[in-house]
Amino acid sequence: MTAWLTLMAVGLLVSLGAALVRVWHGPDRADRMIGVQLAGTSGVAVLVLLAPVEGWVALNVALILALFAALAAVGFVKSASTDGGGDPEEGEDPVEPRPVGRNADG
Amino acid sequence: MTSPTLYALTGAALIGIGFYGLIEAQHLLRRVITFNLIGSGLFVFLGAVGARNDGFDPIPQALIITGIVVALSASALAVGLVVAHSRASGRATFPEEDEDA
Amino acid sequence: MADFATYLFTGVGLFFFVAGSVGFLRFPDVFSRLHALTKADNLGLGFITLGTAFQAEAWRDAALLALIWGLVLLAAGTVSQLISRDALRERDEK
Amino acid sequence: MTLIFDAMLCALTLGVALATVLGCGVFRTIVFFVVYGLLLSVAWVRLDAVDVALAEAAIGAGLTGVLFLAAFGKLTRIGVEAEPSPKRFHLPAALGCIGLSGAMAWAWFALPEPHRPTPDLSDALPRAGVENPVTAVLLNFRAWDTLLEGTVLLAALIGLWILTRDEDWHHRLGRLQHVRSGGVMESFGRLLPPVGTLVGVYLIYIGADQPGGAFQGGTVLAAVGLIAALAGLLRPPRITECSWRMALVAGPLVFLGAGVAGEVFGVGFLTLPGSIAEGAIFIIEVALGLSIAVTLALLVIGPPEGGDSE
Repeated sequence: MTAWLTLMAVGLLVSLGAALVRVWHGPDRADRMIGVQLAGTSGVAVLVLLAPVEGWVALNVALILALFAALAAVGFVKSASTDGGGDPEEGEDPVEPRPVGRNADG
Repeated sequence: MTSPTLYALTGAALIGIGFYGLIEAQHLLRRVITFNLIGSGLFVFLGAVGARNDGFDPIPQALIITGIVVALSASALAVGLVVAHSRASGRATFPEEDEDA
Repeated sequence: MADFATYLFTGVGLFFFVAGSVGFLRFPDVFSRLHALTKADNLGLGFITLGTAFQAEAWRDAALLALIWGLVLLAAGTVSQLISRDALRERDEK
Repeated sequence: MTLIFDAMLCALTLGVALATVLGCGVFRTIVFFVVYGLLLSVAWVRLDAVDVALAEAAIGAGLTGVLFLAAFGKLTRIGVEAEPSPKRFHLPAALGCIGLSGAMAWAWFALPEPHRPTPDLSDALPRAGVENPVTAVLLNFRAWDTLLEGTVLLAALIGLWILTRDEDWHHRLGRLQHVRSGGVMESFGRLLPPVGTLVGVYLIYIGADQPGGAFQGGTVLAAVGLIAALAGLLRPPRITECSWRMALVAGPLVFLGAGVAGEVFGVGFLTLPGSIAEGAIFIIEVALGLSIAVTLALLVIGPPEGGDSE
């Protein structure tokens, strides 16, 4: 059983490694943030698989990763909004033209 | 080759990678991040030392926990300085590097 | 019996993770990639938590596994909505 | 099999670290650094350091990401130009860094064999008052380090606040956060904090016996507070608010009080006698956890920035 669970965890890491190729290439910022989300979910899955092997206390770490899986992405959409404190869902937000530097790097 | 050895070598390699990044970096945010890479490489090395011979050594772990938290606070201060510098000068690099380019 | 369930469900879970990664690599635009990833990965994580729950020694651990999956679902739902909105706006501005 | 897993994890970590350093564009660097933090928290579990993994999970996967992404957003709004030029590959620098890594690797094989657990520590542990050896080291045997560390956090926060522009001094910390009412972000900000607060308090509570404690729980609570602040549900305080200042210094103050009490009762500064160690450590942990949580959250939120003055 230990060997099987570890094998599954190795498979997850391989799958994550392949997905990170997309994070490297992008092209959009959104693609890269989706990659962070994928890494978070994979990390949770690896820790869940390791829990019977390493001791169930590893689940506490998985729980924390799951809690904050969305934090980076929320921070991203916040900082990408016009004034740095907005929400992409706010339709009636006055959209001002952004500084030129924004799309030049990423 | 045991697992702690593997992680110790990874830590050693991370320190080298981080140093290279720090030397090459021009953008100040990138400098802060690569500096963090060096720090976490050291933490991994220290953690591997604590895990040698299937041991469990709480002293390195306690040092690493405080280290991680201090690294975050130092990064926050550094990021604040980077933002203040950029606001004052309009650029996120140091002037001498602009002359180089 | 419990071991067999673990083999089966974790295997299926890994399959969904791999499928999600392939979709993330191969799909043509950001919205279909988002779709591939959030759907496939959360299903995959669901199967993996289910498979691992058969090894749990205490009910507490099984409940914790369920909570973890629920939290990841919540995060994935939120993130996919927010990122796709942001990507939409970015595309409109181009 | 576990060795294959470790090798795979190490290879992936190194690959992500290389991508962080070599990729063009600061945004890509930030994203890879967040992924790196995630991988590292798995590595800590494999190194039998669950206490470290708990702290790394909340910091590496949560707080640093928000910190750097917010800074990136600020820089682009200031109008800083993109990162200059694709970089050339510096061979001498690369060789020097490879030499550094080689020296570290040599140091690993040259280290003397350890005696573990060290005889002093295994003698002292029963007198520590707590079961979790990491907590025993942090709050009892090496209390000096931990006390000074709490002070360092405070110093960093004061340093950050010094960067405030004069006209912003009386504003709330950070930027004004606003969300669509009833939208996804607001619902997320309502659903998560109750669960997260429970987890953080639980980690502080079990810190005496199991992996957890003031640092781990404090970082979790900081990230929870950050979520509530980003969702606009918890408005960050002003620098001048007294109750928040008290929360910042509570941990170091209680710690210092316990240390002075030890001196007064003649057992020595920051020495906890075995009979009261358990209760004292618990009180210190609660106060320190609170202070760490507030300090880290305010550090990530940053100095006050008023409205949209840029």
